Amino acid sequence: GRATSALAATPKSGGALKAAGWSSSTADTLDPAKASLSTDYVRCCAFYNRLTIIDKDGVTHMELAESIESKDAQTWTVKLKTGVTFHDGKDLTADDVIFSLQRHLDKATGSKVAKIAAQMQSFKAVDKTTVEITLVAPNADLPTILAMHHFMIVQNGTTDFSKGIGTGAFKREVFEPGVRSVGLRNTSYFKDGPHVDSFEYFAISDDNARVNALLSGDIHLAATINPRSLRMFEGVDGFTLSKTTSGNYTNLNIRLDQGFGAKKEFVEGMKYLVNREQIVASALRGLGVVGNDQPISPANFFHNADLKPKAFDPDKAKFLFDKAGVLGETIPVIASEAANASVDMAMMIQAAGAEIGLKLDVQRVPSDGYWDNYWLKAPIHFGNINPRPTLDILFSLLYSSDAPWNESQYKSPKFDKMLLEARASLDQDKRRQLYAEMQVMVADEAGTIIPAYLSNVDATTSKLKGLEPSPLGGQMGYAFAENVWFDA
Amino acid sequence: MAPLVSIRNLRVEATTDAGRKLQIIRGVNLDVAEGEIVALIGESGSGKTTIAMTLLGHARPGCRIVGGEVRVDGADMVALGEHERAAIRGTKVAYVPQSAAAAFNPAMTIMAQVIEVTAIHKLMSADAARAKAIELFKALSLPEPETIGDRYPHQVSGGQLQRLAAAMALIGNPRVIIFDEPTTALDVTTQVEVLRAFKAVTARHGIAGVYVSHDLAVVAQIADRIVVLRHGEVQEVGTTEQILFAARHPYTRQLLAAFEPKRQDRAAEVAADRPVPLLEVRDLTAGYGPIKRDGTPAVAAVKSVSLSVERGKNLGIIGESGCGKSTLARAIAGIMPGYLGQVRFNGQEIAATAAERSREDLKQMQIVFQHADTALNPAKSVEDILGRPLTFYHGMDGRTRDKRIDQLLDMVHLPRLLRSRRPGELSGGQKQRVNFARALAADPKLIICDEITSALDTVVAAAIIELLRELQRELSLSYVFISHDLSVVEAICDEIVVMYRGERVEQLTPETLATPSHAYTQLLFASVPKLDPRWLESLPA
Amino acid sequence: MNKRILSLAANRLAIALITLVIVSFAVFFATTLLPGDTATILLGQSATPEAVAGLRTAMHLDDPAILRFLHWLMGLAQGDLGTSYANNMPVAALIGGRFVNTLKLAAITAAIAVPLALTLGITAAMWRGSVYDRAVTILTIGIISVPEFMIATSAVLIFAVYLKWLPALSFTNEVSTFYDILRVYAMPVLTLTFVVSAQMIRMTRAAVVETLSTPYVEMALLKGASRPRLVLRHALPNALGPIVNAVALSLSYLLGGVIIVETIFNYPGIAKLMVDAVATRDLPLIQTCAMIFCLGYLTLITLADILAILSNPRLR
Amino acid sequence: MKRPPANTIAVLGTKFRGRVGYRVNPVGLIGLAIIVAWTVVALTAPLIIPHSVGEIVDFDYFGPMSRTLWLGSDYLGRDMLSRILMGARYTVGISLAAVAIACTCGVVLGMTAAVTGGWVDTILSRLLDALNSIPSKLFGLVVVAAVGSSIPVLILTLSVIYIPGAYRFARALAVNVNTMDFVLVARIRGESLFYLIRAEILPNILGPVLADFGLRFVFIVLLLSGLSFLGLGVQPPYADWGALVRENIGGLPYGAPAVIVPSLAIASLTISVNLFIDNLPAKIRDKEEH
Ligand SMILES: Nc1ncnc2c1ncn2[C@@H]1O[C@H](COP(=O)(O)OP(=O)(O)OP(=O)(O)O)[C@@H](O)[C@H]1O
Ligand SMILES: Nc1ncnc2c1ncn2[C@@H]1O[C@H](COP(=O)(O)OP(=O)(O)OP(=O)(O)O)[C@@H](O)[C@H]1O
Ligand SMILES: [Mg+2]
Ligand SMILES: [Mg+2]
Repeated sequence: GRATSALAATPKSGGALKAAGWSSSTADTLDPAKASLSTDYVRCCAFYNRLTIIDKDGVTHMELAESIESKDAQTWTVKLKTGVTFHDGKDLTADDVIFSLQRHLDKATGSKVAKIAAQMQSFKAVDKTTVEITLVAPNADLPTILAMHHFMIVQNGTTDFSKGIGTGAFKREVFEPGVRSVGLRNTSYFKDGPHVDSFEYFAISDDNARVNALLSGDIHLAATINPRSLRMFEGVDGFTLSKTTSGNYTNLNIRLDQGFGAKKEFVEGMKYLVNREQIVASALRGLGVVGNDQPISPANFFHNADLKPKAFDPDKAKFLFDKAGVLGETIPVIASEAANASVDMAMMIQAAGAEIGLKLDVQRVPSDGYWDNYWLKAPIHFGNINPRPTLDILFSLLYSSDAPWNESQYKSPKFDKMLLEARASLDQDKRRQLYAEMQVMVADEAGTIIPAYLSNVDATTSKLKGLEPSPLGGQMGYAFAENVWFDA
Repeated sequence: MAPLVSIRNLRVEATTDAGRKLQIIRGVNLDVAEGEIVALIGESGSGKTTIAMTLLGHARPGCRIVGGEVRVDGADMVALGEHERAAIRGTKVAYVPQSAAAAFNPAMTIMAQVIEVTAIHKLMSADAARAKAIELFKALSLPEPETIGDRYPHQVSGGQLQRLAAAMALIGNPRVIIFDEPTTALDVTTQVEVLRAFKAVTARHGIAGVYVSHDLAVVAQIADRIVVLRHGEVQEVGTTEQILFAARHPYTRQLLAAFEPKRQDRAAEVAADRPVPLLEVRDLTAGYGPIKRDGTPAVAAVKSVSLSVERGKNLGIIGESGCGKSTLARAIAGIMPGYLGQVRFNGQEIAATAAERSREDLKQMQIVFQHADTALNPAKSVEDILGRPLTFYHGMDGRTRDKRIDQLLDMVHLPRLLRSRRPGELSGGQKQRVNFARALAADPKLIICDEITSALDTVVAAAIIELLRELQRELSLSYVFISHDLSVVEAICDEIVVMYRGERVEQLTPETLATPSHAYTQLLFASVPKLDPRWLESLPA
Repeated sequence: MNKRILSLAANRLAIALITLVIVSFAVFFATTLLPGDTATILLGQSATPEAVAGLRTAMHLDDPAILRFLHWLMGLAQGDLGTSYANNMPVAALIGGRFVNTLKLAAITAAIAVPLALTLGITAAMWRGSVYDRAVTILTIGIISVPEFMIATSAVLIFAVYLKWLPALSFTNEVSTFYDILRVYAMPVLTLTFVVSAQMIRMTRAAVVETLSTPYVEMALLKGASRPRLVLRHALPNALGPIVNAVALSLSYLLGGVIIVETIFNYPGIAKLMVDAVATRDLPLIQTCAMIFCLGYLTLITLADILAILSNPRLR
Repeated sequence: MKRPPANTIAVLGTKFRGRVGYRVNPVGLIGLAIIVAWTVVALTAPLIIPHSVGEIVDFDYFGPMSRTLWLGSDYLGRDMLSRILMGARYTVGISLAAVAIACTCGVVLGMTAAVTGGWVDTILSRLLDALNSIPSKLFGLVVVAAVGSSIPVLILTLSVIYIPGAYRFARALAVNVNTMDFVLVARIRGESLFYLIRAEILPNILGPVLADFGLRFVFIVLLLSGLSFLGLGVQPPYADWGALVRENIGGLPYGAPAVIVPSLAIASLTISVNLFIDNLPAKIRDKEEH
């Protein structure tokens, strides 16, 4: 059956939950700052908590925090809930929060969000359960930012993260990097739940094997089902699929500062050469939403619905290529398994190009080292961007002139100015207006072609209840473990 | 009473790789009664081995029994199924192979192979079998009978191996034994012992035997009846006396006439004006096993032997089986890993190993290995085997080479049709001649011949001897001639070295041949069999 | 003889050690040739130059690679395998359990595949040219022509998904009874048996066929030896050299090459560990895995070489 | 024990004998025919494919065999027939080239080591052992990183990965032959190393060496797809057969022709190569006519 999600019912207690993600390695970590794979997020969600959390409608709620408030969007006061204890029995205090947040500023930590954390200028423990955070510049999004998985709260002074001591729903029982982890129910959890007695999580990187393991009953949840495996569930009872479109996308980047990308017509032509509907239909098998070359997905509050995707128009593309004088030349395009579905997309664009005489030389390179060696570097290549909680983060990460990941080397002073203006403003309407305009700018001027936002499908046995889609990503924003239960 | 063995109208065919059929045996009949020994003699390549093998219901690869029946104790070996046949082999009929060198498994100890028959047919316990084997070794005059079985086949001499092969056949107490040239590699003294042993065993158990041999004198001692074979057909059958003294068939007479090669007075030809000998060996010590600190090998098979060969003259080396003749030859040819002493060739000292010798030296000195079976590459045709030295030394190719190959084949009395065959498709004597022809192809100055006539019938052997002489006359070749056949040595050699237990005990000339001084030599000459059926019995035991 | 074998083995052992050092250098240079280092890879997409520099300093990656390598090598000499760059755990702890798993899987597979393959190879040679022989050839080649992942996936589909006889995954941590072992190992072992047998079957057959046409086998036949005896006692010892080499090469695959089986059955072995280590440029881990594979391989081929030498008295 | 060549062969043989001088075996002939057929396909593929390999012709995926798409469609909805025909180019061409290089080098080196012995043997053996000890994935990655990716590089990489194996077998076989007297005879004739290995050793180990060649061919066909996925060699939209199986493996549960047919293509080629090798035509030595 393909029912999307089970109706909320009274959760039942008990059962040993086994679930499989799609990738893990020896680099698996229980250090939230270093978490990089979905499996890391899942484990962190099971063992730790954040100050805030985002619900399925994209609304920010408090988790460990009682409240987060600011008058000027620059100095924020965080009040913690009381009676929260770590797995080792110690109480949660302001020092733990400060330690957890300050870590990201230390280069040695190797934090994935060091750049975002850098705006937090100073921390102050007002009392045992109150922290004051001062930002470099005003940012109205701070509560949302703190909902990121990397800002999970760990115990003050932790050096060995493999113990996984947090405030989370499960206590670490086993943690073998690249193999599996097991958590047992935290009986003194400050929230309701968890419902299951234990939670075992590991990764099965082979798409078919993951589905087969679910079908054969070895696991209860298989994350990120390959669209082509969906047929396996047709006509089989006892399984539920849960689809999320959260804003993850694979994009074609044409660097505007070098090679063919320096020709404006070429970049524009490429945007008309991409058959977005076909990519969604064939490469993604319907598990995606057509995109319009800007990173803000329809799931986002600020998404500009008026900005329509460019139509597939080979004639117009040919005209533009002719003008750019690139027809007949061999144009290398780098793709890799590392960027989800990029090889398929590349081949489809290549085939479309071949029809009008554009020679695209698709080079599939190893996923090993891709981000380091090709991404951002090759003149024409694919990227893959995970959802971010705020639009500001996305734009400052990817499109401002000084953005660290400016994939197409898009530089626009006007855009930079608008970004700062929107960030500091607490006026939602104004922000919405600015962001809408910026989306149009990115779609028309940048060299990043975003043909579609990818959907994620997780499959579970129908006995597993309580799994709901989340804008933060699949597996209920990776936090399913404490929310699901077995229905007899 | 029906004869124990009866062959009726046997026909064996070989199929060439082109699918052409060759008749090898063309309707042969043969009977052997219980306790009787029938000798098969005849031209090399006439089908003796082939007939012998059919008695075990077997035809060589590439050959097939296409007609007739072979009854052994009532059972038709041709028609029997695989299992029944296997049950008979080794117990009722046993085979002493012509080439012991090829018949032993290189990876098994000799003892394991000798007593294997008893294990296959569950005749006795392993210990009993081993004891029996040691008895047989003793009876066959093998050295160190208690331990020789622990060696591997490549660690014993040619003659030793041949006797071991005989022991392997005798151990199962078969009712019929086929001896395929079982004494070719034996010196005459040992041969006497072995023949006695054969006679004793066969007589004691009433064993019937088929004895294939070229040595008419040996045949005279052992056979009750003789069958003369040529071109796969029986020429004449008769009792030993009849055939030896009253042969009717012209071919039989030819064989008999060739029995004693004519000595030739060669004194006149000797060119005395060459003071430098062609080959000079001084104090040569060689052997096997790890080299000790003083440079001598652990087992010295040749001890301090010196000899010299004048240009255009021949040196014979005779001696007991296992006395180190082949080892000496190999050392001279540069294929023993190390030795002490000096070898001078053409007046110059040459390196100890072939790898360090010049190509010219290698060409000038050729060695013909004792075991033709292992010295011929089984994957190459006769043509390729003979053609290679022609190309390599003389740069011949195309038609000149073809012509020369034909000439060589003619010289050693092999049909030209054989050129396309592989060694596996040749008879023992044919292989031996190919092996020899290869040495001739090099046009050397010196040929070291290690038993080159042992597998040849008297007619062909005589022809080969004649060839040797002819070549010597024309090209002033020299030979080092290792042989057990004293008459041949006598016929061709100017000087004869007698070896005993690795040492040179005496040097003789044809003139002094009649009066040897060393006791062993005296025994040796006394042991040369005579064409007289009663000679063996007349010898003092 | 025993002395000879001992000195041979000692000699080979010494040479194997040298080979081991060569390999560790080769692997080291190979690793340094790969672009990117642990810091950039751990940081992945977020690897900005400052972040990388910071992490590098923190992880002591700033020392020249060769120094770190030599340091690791010295540690190794003292039995210390070093610390993983990727997660700061001792390499020994990371490898321990997984290595045991790999050995278990390899041992079980070998115990089944080797006798099976030798039997098939030998019998095919025994009846060469027969329908049986042809069938064995076609089946072996047919089976290894099917990619390993397809065999494994098919097995899972059939035995786990449709028939529900076996679990789709091999949870080694849940094995307690013999029945569990059967259930857990059935499919991985089946897959690997398919993969590694072919080489042994084909080479055994070829080598035995070659020796079956020798005169000493013919002689044994004339002694009344049965076909099995001919093949086992006479042909086989003379064909042992190539056969043991085939076995050694096939088995060495079981140590480091079972990545696909490990992935599909979620079996925690060291092949996947090595892949991970390469992906994160985790030098100590790469080196240790490489050393383990190399050691396993060298042990196997040294054994093979010694057996081959023993089987031919002329080589002793 | 040793059988005479089967009589069916002889019959065929007599027919051909006059003209060809080779004895051919029907089984070998079938093998050869299939190899030749695939080679022809490989050569003419661009001319005969019904659709371009990258073109999406089916809205569905893993489509069944049909009148329009004879072999169904692949995971993207591309024509499988075209992809397999084009795939023949890579699988047949690259694999044959690689296996030829690997086996030639391996066998020549192996025989050389066996014949020369001593330190040459020791050094060669240890070097190749060392080479074999380096995991092939690491090796592949290094090659991509160091020399980049192209078909010749791919072929060489495949060969290098498989040389040590071929070497081991050849050496193991050759050391046994090397102890035989006939090799000694050739040695004391003063023959060169090259002649010894070519004319004395090789003919006596040819059977197993060819069997090894056949196997190695299969391994290479399979490894090829693995290396393509590392980014070495065959680049999209083209794919060798192994890569076709791999990219369409998701179709296995549905029994899609997209995964079955390339597997069959691989099997047909590898089995043919092996049958042909097992039944190579033999030059007829016996030239006499009746
Ligand atoms: N496979 C074969 N193909 C063709 N001819 C063969 C084959 N095997 C044997 N012959 C021929 O059959 C004939 C008989 O061989 P056989 O070994 O029986 O001779 P023989 O009498 O024992 O000779 P010798 O005294 O030299 O040992 C020989 O001329 C040989 O060339
Ligand atoms: N590889 C070996 N290892 C040890 N001993 C050996 C080896 N080869 C031969 N021998 C022994 O060396 C001695 C001399 O052997 P050789 O072959 O020179 O004898 P031969 O005089 O040629 O005898 P035959 O006339 O029987 O051929 C024999 O006693 C033999 O057993
Ligand atoms: Mg004979
Ligand atoms: Mg001798």
